[in-house]
Amino acid sequence: MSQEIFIAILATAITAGTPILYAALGEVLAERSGILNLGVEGMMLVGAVSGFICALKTANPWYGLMMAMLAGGLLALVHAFLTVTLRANQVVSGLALTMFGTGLSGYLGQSYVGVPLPVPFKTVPIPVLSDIPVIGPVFFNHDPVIYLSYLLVPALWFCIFRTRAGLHLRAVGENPAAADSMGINVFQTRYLYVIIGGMLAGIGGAYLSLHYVPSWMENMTAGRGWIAVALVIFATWNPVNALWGSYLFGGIDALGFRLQTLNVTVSPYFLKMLPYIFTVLVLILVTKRNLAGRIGSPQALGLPYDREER
Amino acid sequence: MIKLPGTNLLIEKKLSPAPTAFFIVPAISILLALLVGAFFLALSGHNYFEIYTAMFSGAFGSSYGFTETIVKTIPLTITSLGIALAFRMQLWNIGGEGQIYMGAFAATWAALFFPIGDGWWTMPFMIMLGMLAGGMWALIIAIPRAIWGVNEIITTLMLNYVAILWVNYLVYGPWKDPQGYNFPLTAIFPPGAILPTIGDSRIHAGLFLGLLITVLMYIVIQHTRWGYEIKVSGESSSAARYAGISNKKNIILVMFFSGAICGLAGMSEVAGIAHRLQPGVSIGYGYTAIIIAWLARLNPFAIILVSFLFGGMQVGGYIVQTSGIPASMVTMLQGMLLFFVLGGELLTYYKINKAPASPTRQ
Amino acid sequence: MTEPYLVELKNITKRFPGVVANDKVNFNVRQGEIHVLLGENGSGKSTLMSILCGLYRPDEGEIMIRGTKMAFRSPRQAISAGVGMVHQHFKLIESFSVAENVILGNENTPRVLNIQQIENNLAQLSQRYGLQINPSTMVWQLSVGEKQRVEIVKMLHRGSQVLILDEPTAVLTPQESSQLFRNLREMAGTGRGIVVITHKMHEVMEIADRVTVLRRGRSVATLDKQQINQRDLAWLMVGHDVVRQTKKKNPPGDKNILELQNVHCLNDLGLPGLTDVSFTVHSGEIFGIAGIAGNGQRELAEIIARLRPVSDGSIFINDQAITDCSPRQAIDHGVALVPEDRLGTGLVPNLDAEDNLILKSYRKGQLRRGPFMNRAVVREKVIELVNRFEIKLSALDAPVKLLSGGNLQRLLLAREITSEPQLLIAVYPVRGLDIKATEAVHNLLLEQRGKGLAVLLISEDLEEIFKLSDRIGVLCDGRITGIMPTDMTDVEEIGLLMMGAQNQGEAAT
Amino acid sequence: GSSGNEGPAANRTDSEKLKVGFVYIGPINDAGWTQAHDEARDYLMAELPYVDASDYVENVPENPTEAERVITQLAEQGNKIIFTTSFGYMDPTIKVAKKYPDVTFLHCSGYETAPNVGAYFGRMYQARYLSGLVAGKATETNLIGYVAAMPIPEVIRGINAFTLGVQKVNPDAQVKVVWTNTWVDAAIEKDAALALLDSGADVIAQHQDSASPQQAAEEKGKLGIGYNSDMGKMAPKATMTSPVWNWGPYYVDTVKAIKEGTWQSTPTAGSLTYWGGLKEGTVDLAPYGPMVPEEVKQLVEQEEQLIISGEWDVFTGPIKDQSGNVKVAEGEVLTDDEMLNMNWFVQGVIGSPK
Ligand SMILES: Nc1ncnc2c1ncn2[C@@H]1O[C@H](COP(=O)(O)OP(=O)(O)OP(=O)(O)O)[C@@H](O)[C@H]1O
Ligand SMILES: Nc1ncnc2c1ncn2[C@@H]1O[C@H](COP(=O)(O)OP(=O)(O)OP(=O)(O)O)[C@@H](O)[C@H]1O
Ligand SMILES: [Mg+2]
Ligand SMILES: [Mg+2]
Repeated sequence: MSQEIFIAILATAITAGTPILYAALGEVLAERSGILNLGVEGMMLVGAVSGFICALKTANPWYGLMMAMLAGGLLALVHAFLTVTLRANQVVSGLALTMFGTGLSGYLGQSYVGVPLPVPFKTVPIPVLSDIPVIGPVFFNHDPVIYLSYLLVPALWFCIFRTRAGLHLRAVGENPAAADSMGINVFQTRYLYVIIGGMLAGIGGAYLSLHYVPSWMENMTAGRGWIAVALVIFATWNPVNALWGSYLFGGIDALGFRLQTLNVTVSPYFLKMLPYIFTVLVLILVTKRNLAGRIGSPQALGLPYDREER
Repeated sequence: MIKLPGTNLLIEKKLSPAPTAFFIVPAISILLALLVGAFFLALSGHNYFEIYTAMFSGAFGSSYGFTETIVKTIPLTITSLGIALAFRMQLWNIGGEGQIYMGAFAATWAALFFPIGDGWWTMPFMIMLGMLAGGMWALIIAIPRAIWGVNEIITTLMLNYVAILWVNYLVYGPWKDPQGYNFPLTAIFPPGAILPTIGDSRIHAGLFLGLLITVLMYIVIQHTRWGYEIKVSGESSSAARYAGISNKKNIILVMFFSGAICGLAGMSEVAGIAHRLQPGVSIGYGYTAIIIAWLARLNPFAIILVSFLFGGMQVGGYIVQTSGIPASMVTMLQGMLLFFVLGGELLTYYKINKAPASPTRQ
Repeated sequence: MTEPYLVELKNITKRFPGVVANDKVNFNVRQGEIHVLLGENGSGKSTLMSILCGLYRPDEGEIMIRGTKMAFRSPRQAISAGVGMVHQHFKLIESFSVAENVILGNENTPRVLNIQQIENNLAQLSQRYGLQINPSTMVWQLSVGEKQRVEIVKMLHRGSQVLILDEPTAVLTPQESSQLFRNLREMAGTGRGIVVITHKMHEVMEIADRVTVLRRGRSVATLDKQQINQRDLAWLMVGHDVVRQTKKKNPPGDKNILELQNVHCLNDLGLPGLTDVSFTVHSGEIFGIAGIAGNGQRELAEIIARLRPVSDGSIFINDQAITDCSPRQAIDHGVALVPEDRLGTGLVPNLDAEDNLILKSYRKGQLRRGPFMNRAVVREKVIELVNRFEIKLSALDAPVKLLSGGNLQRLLLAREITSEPQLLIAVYPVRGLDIKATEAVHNLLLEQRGKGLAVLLISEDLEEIFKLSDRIGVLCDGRITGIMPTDMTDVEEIGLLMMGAQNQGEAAT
Repeated sequence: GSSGNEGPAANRTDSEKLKVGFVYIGPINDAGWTQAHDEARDYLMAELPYVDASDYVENVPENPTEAERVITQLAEQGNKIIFTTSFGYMDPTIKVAKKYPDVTFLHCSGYETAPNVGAYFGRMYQARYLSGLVAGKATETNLIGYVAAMPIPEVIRGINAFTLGVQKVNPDAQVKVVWTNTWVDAAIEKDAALALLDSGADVIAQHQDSASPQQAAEEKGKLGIGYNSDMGKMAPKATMTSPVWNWGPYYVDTVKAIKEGTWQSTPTAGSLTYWGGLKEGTVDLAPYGPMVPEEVKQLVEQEEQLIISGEWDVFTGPIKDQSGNVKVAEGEVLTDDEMLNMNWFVQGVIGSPK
């Protein structure tokens, strides 16, 4: 494989991975707080459509991005209310959220299909950095939302593992009773991170409609929300792993297409199975070596917390 | 006790729910959802009354709609039964979708590629292989779950994609019908591989498979020692161990049968409706089944009822499209309905009280 | 009293579904004192203190800290008001380090954590109070005693002025306990108010400045140090004199039912749980195991019931080796177990009495009919058991988690005894039971002995051990430190053995 | 039963009108395949005042349970003519048709017919050939990328026709195909286009349901050919033209014929009842972008006339396959059936027809 193709695959892997990355980062936060949110797909879709409409109306993609965050956050709020306050079953609520979000996005976006976005996020090479051979074109010849993710990933990592807030977040996901007894507001924490998770999922969706495609189509996330859910496990609840994991997941298609252009035939079906199989294997390995608790799987994931329950 | 934000209402746990609550609460939730839905519909300029009537009469009102709702109920019921079996042991099998695909795949193999050819044995063989394939697919997850405790929610979900891709690979590739103008379809099944239908409706013998499984499930759960073991294992694995019940064995058995029943749903879809394998064998039955099983509280007979209602909701959803409601709005309303039923769940086990204003005693 | 109390609880009432855990309780703490909260199991001690530390909200009553009325909505507010509690069940996060656990929830730690510096500070703090802990260790690697120290350091780190310890000695060795008491005394000396919850009378005598006795959710008395005497306390706690029955003598049978030969096993942390344990239990004998909780009692019960693997040695029932048996085979060999954890292990909380009563017998005898269960026979049997053992049920099909402790234990015993076992292992069988229920359970055990059953009684209550046992084995740090016929020993000797003194002239079986 | 008085739809309907129903795979505003059919539905209602085509159902999955029910539902609601507009509805259409002999069904793109089921499709390959001329003239690198959804005959035929067009004006140019294996994932389709652009293609053609391949071309400053509907507005700088569907005239003619009793389902073109092309106006090219030179437009015009006049069609020999074997000899023309079954690539296509 020539160097150019190699660079192109990597650069595409980053673009293709970014919507998944944002959604997965959001899900990392929600799951770290102990709430499983299977509604990522729905939140991404609503983020994509509302971001698109807002960017179109305001002629500013940044407003679109903010609107997407707002919309994703609002949808996540519904999940938080049902699962944290009402202690509803998280799996069922997440599935309902995906259904609702899919419908809502299609409904809102009805008259925006096939409308071009005059103001997408543009590719802005970073001066100097983008001139570095290989590294430059791979990493520094992208759009602002990707650059934002470069900052966000280490920032989240730092927050989760090196700050007081992160300690509290992890505590709530590991052992809400212990966290509660130490004065951490379990409910508030869970609300907060589920909502932030929704906002990030919204960005993930909006990235598709504001830069990647850029336009709105019904169901345009095409299952990326579910891949994000898988990625969280693959990444063992760690933002940094989510970064390269998402590039790997995103790069699979890019790789497949490049192989096709090189006349190498690999069954796309088997190629696409790989990330899912990897995820299962990772989860088995992590659990088998009894690393789950230590590597990140939040011990209270999926369990509602009731202070006075015995 | 929960305090509802912004109010002085407290939600308190009841010791045991009133038996009537199991019916009244969902009924109220559905009513509320319909009300909010009506608001949305009115807001976007639709006549909600007309639409609700159309939805209802379309799904249950005419003999045609009724039979179609039953057709839809068949895969939902069978899959939900499979899912419910796993849930009974607190195994979160989200993999029904993939197990359906694997069941359909194996049944198709039996119908089209079994070397001995078509005959009376084809159908039993399809049933057997379909169930076996669904079960084995679930075992891939069950074994690591039993031995190492690997979380099954995510792993089952992942295998759904693998199963769907596998079926797509087959129908776009090696299993493509040579007479099919290169389209992604297998050949049509031979007569022995087609489930008979009732009259000229589309209700096929899968209905009886579903009813049979329902009754079997009821008997197994309520009246067999194994059913008792599952119940104990599901409620408390430490108590089960203490009573000499092997959790590992039961996890494996339960997941196997759960997958097998979902596989049967896949088999009955290809043998009863499609009569060939093609992409889109299941359109999310595996996921809908989770909701159904859970709403029915895992009761096999309640599952039939809830599946029927869900089938009706989806049939009605298409009906109202001809009244000018976009498909997306129907999906949205269905999602909302679930939110309400889910929120209403709380009321079954909890009651709402006013928070005491001051600490006085009665 | 001119100076306000450090803490004052007035007329606290707290109801849980089906019980009134605290009923108009008054309680207060002064600066610099150690105030013991005494009461039987289930008398509401933990509930009262959970209210003080903000975990539960009282239904009625008020909390005053230094004379100011407080309405704690969460532990956070209680903590900032200077109230800290070490819970009966530790509230530690296993996958975090000690330091991370300690600073959890503390708003005074900097937003960005400098773990190195925090660990240094902690090391100093624990040094100052003589509480040895290594701040960088992961909590899951700690022993129970160390975990408790972490809990205390947590509170000190928060600058708690009121320190509540819920049954702190239950999991400690005597040495650790006295070290703890010395530490507590020291902390009280710095002007803190300390509340210690216990139901052990000797501890009250040892450390209390004052004692408040709870009985069935009510506070029955608050006494000063000078007024305290064991007899009165017992009376207050239980509600009547504790009668010491004379033990019914019974010649034990000569058949060896249970025999352990040099058994070793690991505990949950992978450390030695039992070391070289050997003893024999005869038919018609109650063999008591004395010892401080956490010295291998649970492991002992579990290896015999085959719930835990044995790393070395052998176990025999009726001379048949069961060392490699499954739990099911152990049951079939006639081993019955009343486990320590009644609701979690012994019973299935969400199932009804019927399903719980057949937990051990559902696959046996008349209850089965091919792969089916004979529900009619099951019901008949259940009704018979309920009547015979006087189990009070609201309904046969209500989940057993709603039953009272005494009835739970009756249910459990009824099931285990009627499983026609060879050996009955009873772990803390009267924990949490009131006097009447305790008597009933004791009588049941004695009756079974009379019928030739071998009973292995595990208890931390020496009184109970002496009352029931024919012989007593003492367990300390996973070893049997002595085996004595009951009439050839006394509480002092057993107490010494419990603390690890080796018995020279070990009485042979 | 088909009393047109059931259901709410009846309220809005003058029962004397001829009811015509539509089943769609996507939403009516997908700016692509479904929208083309839905615009034709509007056209039908406008042209024939006696037609009521207000019953349509969108987003109907190609799942037999769902599709068959929706089709039946439309029949039950009194529709006398029902258009089922995606390949996956073929089996269900045939099945439903058996139960409703007095209803006429028209299935788009399949291969089975029955007395009351017609199969119709458009000779999109003709328009694709024309667009190939445009692309062949435009390419400088002599490499044209083609983003294709699934390896089915319709798509393969389009690729071949396009390639023949390209090579007609530019024998050195080749067409490189990448399969996406999806119809609907705009992002994936864009990735595929980028892969082609990176491998040296400077014109991107496509057979997908979104405009993202041309958007990719536009981003890279390259050119593109759309599909389905005029995709010029989504990528104005790149889109030279788009082969488009125009079902309106056919729908009007068919409905008229059925009403007059002259319609027959007998296959006339291979397995198809109707296979209209440029001549019938079923397929066409969307307006050119400003970058297309006048001489190219004239060339296309000439070729178009050639096809419309029936003098010549795209798959007229000599045509070689990828490995150089002559598939269509000089002077021969592929039969409709051979075209409908096509599963091989012509010379000049890089890629595998699988
Ligand atoms: N392969 C299986 N498929 C279905 N059910 C099974 C299977 N194996 C065991 N069971 C059920 O699990 C329960 C326990 O089985 P197991 O054989 O361990 O019971 P058992 O008490 O040893 O019975 P037996 O005395 O007949 O051997 C029984 O109710 C049985 O019906
Ligand atoms: N969260 C709860 N939900 C329901 N009931 C409870 C809860 N906590 C305590 N109770 C009940 O309240 C009563 C008092 O319990 P509490 O734990 O305060 O007793 P305690 O004196 O601490 O006993 P122990 O010595 O066993 O710790 C008991 O009857 C108990 O069953
Ligand atoms: Mg307590
Ligand atoms: Mg057996």
